Amino acid sequence: MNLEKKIERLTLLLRIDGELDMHTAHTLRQAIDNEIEKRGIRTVILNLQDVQFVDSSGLGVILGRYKKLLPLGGKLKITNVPPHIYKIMELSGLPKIISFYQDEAHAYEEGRGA
Amino acid sequence: MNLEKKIERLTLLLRIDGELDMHTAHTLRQAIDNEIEKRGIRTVILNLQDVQFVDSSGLGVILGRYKKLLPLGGKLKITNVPPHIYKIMELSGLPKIISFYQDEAHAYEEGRGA
Amino acid sequence: MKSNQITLTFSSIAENVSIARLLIASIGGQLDLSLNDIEELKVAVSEAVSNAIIHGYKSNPNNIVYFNLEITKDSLIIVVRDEGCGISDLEQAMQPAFSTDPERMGLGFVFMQSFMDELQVDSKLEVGTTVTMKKHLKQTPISSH
Amino acid sequence: MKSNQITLTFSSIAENVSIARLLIASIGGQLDLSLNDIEELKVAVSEAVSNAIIHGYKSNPNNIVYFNLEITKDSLIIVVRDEGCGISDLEQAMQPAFSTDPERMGLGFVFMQSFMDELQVDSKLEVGTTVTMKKHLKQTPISSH
Ligand SMILES: Nc1ncnc2c1ncn2[C@@H]1O[C@H](COP(=O)(O)OP(=O)(O)O)[C@@H](O)[C@H]1O
Ligand SMILES: Nc1ncnc2c1ncn2[C@@H]1O[C@H](COP(=O)(O)OP(=O)(O)O)[C@@H](O)[C@H]1O
Repeated sequence: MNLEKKIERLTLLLRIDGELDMHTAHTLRQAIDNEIEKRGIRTVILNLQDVQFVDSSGLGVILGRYKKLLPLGGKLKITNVPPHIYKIMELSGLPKIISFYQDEAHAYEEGRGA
Repeated sequence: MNLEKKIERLTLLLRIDGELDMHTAHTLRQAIDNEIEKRGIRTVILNLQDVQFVDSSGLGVILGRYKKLLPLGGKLKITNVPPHIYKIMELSGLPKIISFYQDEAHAYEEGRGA
Repeated sequence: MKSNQITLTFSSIAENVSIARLLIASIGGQLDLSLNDIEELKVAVSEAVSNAIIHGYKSNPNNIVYFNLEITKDSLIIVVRDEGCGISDLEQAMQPAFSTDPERMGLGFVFMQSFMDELQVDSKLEVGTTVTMKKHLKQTPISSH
Repeated sequence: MKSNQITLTFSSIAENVSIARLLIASIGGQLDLSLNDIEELKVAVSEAVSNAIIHGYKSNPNNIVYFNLEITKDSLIIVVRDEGCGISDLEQAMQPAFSTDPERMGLGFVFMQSFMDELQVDSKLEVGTTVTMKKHLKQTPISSH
């Protein structure tokens, strides 16, 4: 898995490339938690366009970051989900909890006017 | 491995796609020997452009077809060899025995005027 | 025709989960399964192997996970086995959203069940856990190309 | 750090040679080896496994090939083992261009020798053959990504 990071004010954008399983989920969790704790990041946008695989370990880390941000008044947003990854996510109920966006622009936009 | 076959008079062109090992070499041998025996093919051109892997079993079948064609007055020609495949071939000494061509056109051309 | 038997045994480290997936994907390809079927097999295998490492061996890397594939004319049988701690209450463990780890989703068995035609879990405390999953095949076992 | 141990055992059928290659390629990728190194490892493994099936088991598909990988800090050790017919004259067998099969090139051992840093062959008639190959590593054993 490769992570491309972009930070703009209190928003962290992560473009994830590769497989999201128990091994890489661990790396992802650390990357996000670090930014939340050290930089006070409050909005995390995950671009999943180049994710080739996800299992419940990967989904668990995404849900875990959502739960971590919630009491901090933060938000987790997901963009560019490939169809076969979305199917696995649907089975987990994740789309009922977390907000999905077509692309990064839409994810940045939402909540900006508020 | 996938084989794309083209027959033009007594010349058989095979475009090989995939891995050339003991498993697929067997298929390749049968494909070529069939044409030599049933159709009297005398020139075999192997386009290796899309070969991703070769080992000594694969090279052995190529050399074997060369040896089969020789006493019949036939020819085996190889075209479009990717560099990493050529390196393995070089180690086997094959390029000293068999004629290599840049592309199919050059392979067809040579010997036509003779 | 006799069945094709493939066994992968590996150290209980996180990196090896991707190798188990690679193996099942490759077998799925040889069996001419659809991309969607292969994707689902990968998830099921990933869950079972992750469970063996995380739960069975409590992420201790000095253990061995056993991953066995049997391909017959009409089915693909996958067995994932660990010699770890075992499961005390299997019925509870297999319930959707149940997990003994608050950071996890409790969906491993749900995914295995959803993506495979048959799922059987045998477990004994202090002995280990064996997950047996079956996928029915319509095709011939070995592709000719 | 303890070594990573991976063993693949499989039926002696031709299709499985590609699975052994896939496994070594995947390990090579995890070790951050160059594409050229990975290519060479694939050839060496392909030769050893093909020999086990073709020569050791005389292409009888009802046998088992053992393929073992050990990854330590400074080396990758590959063992390919069969419980087949064994080699009567090892020195002769390892000579370039020597083959007991007129259709083959006799280059299997040459390729293994060329592409690996160490090669050792142990064989006993009617017991089987074990090929041990070693590749020295400069990198750390497990990549962090
Ligand atoms: N191989 C195993 N060894 C021991 N316990 C296991 C094993 N597999 C599953 N379990 C137990 O079953 C529970 C449910 O498993 P699962 O549905 O995969 O969810 P999760 O892995 O998210 O916890 C786990 O939390 C664990 O307590
Ligand atoms: N695993 C094996 N079991 C029995 N004999 C073997 C084995 N590996 C190699 N041999 C013998 O050694 C010879 C040389 O092997 P090799 O250099 O790989 O060439 P080739 O496979 O082309 O014959 C073979 O022809 C065979 O007689």
